[in-house]
Amino acid sequence: MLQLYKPEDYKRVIEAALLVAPEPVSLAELKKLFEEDFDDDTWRTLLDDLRRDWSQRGVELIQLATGWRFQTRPEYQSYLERLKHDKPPKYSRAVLETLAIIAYRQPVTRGDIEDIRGVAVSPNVLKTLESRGWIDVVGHRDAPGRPALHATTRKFLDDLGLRSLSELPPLTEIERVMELGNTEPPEQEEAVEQQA
Amino acid sequence: MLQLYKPEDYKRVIEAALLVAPEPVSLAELKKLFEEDFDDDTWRTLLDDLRRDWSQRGVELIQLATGWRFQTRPEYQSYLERLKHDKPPKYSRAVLETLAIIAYRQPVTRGDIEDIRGVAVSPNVLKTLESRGWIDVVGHRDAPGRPALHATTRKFLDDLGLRSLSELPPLTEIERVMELGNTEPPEQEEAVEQQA
Amino acid sequence: MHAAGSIPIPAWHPLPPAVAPAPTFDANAPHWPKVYGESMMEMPRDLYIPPDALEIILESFEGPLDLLLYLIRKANISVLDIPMAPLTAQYLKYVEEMRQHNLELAAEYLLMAAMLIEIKSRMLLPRPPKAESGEPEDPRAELVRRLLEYERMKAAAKAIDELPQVGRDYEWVSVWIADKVVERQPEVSLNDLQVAWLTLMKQAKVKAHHRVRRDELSVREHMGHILRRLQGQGFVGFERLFDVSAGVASLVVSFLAVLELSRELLIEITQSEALAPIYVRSREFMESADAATVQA
Repeated sequence: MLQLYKPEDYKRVIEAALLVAPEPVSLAELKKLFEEDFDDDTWRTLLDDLRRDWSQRGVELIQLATGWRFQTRPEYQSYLERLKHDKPPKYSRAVLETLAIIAYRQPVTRGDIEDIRGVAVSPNVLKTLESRGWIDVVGHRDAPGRPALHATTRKFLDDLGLRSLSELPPLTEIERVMELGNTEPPEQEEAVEQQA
Repeated sequence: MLQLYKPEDYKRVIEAALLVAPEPVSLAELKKLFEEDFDDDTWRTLLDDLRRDWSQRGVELIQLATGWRFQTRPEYQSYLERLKHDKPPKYSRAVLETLAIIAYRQPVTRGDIEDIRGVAVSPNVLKTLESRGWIDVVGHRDAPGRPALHATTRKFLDDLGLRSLSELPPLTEIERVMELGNTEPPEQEEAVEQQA
Repeated sequence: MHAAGSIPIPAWHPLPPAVAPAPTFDANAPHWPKVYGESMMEMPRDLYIPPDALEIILESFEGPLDLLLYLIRKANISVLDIPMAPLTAQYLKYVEEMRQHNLELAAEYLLMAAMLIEIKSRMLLPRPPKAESGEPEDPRAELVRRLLEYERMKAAAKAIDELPQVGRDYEWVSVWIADKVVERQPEVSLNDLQVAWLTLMKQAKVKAHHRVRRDELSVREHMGHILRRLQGQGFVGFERLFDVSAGVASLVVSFLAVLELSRELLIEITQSEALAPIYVRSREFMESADAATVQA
């Protein structure tokens, strides 16, 4: 077994572990790498150091909701695309609007989504998001038919490079307009409750 | 789009492409990365250079029949394994029972094992234990066919953290457990005594 | 399906959004609502749409709310103070056009038409003040709330789509683990062995000779040691089978092992005469040696 002496040696192990990990690795997971018990500050130093090592490359070390992971910098994508065999999916407005409603108003039922969009939601739209692993069913509303409640997943955050839902783009601009207008009834939740 | 000027810039793109590739990338594929037509020597220099960049790390750039890829160095394996989520492989019941019989009744022939287990013992079972270095043939019984006598090895004791076979869980204890379980007919002890 | 190029669009008419081929997100699409308050393009006096384009236009809207927002933003009117009469008229004109062309009209469009007519008529009636606030309730409130919420979600959808997305804007690193080099071996615990034995005994209904005691085990261990030592050798001096330094207990166990091996006919013990050195050899070796002699 490879012996580790210097911080550099430990960093190489962490680097290798993060380069091969199929998903983000949490600090708790990373700690399993060594028998030694480093405190969080030491870990932070090691990881920050590692991040600096990569600062001039096409790949960067980033921290996501579920942990640390290496990913390519967006500037390199136009090159990397040339080696890709299948293009990433481009989602329809229906899919994106449904996703936005689930992301910002979760947990929501299909009825809630239809209420906001003003049209029926095709089952395919939800299926598309589900098969991408971005939404799932987190429960059922205690209402007739016990409709499923949809919410976004960890993977959604990870895939969009967000650490939490609070990092979603804020809705402020339109809200400011609403306040100015002041016609808006403040109890915006009402409609949802009526439907439930 | 990121502009590339120096060889270093091109190397960074190749590095990123190889780090994200799900399988080895051939030189022909790599050439798609750039509009410029570099000759094979230039490519060789870039790739050799890149390989040198990685020579002191836990991951190395190697050339396979199908192309280039980054992979971990074997010395790092024991660390990386600690992060693996999949459960370690398990031996089949046949293997475990055979091992138990050899451990407690050694030296035994395959016939002995079959007598106790009541079923034929596949040669694979013994081969599995032999290739693990846990059992070996210590002789042959002076009987028709001169069957091999199997016994456990020092490695078996070492791997299980035992100093000697006498540190194996005593069977009396196992029998007590069985009696507690009450699956066994109570006359079992009698039979033992009669036979003894 | 109409090809976009075949639609006769009068020169004065702003290009309907529908002409965009796929209903994908395009920030530059004309129907995309601009931030509220920003001045809009020239407002069409008449919302006439060439009949051939209707179907495509209908498809380009995500529903009646989307269509209404388009009409409102195009007309550069405040969503917070919608002139119900003209808006309803324009909306109904669309719906009527669609019906005339036998386009399959989603129920939502008709429902919205009914809602608009209802709001319009309520606007004409004197409104009783609300009990709590004393202010009259605006019949448009619910419609405005829905329009704003939908518009907010439309903007949010666009914002989400603009976030860097794995597989589209960047890739995750996945380096091959060279773990074929060292095969991962199953782990076996003492408990596994115990359980295996237990299962065996339960199944076999236990035969007496399976009973193995602790001391017997060490005898069996020594039997293995001795057989290994004799392997491939001829006669070995009896005393060489014992390690004097290992202590009395070990000597006794070794001696028992030799006796047991002899009893099980695994070794042969010979002595040419009384008090002469005792030699031990594996019967296995004896047989192969004999065989060799015969062959020679």
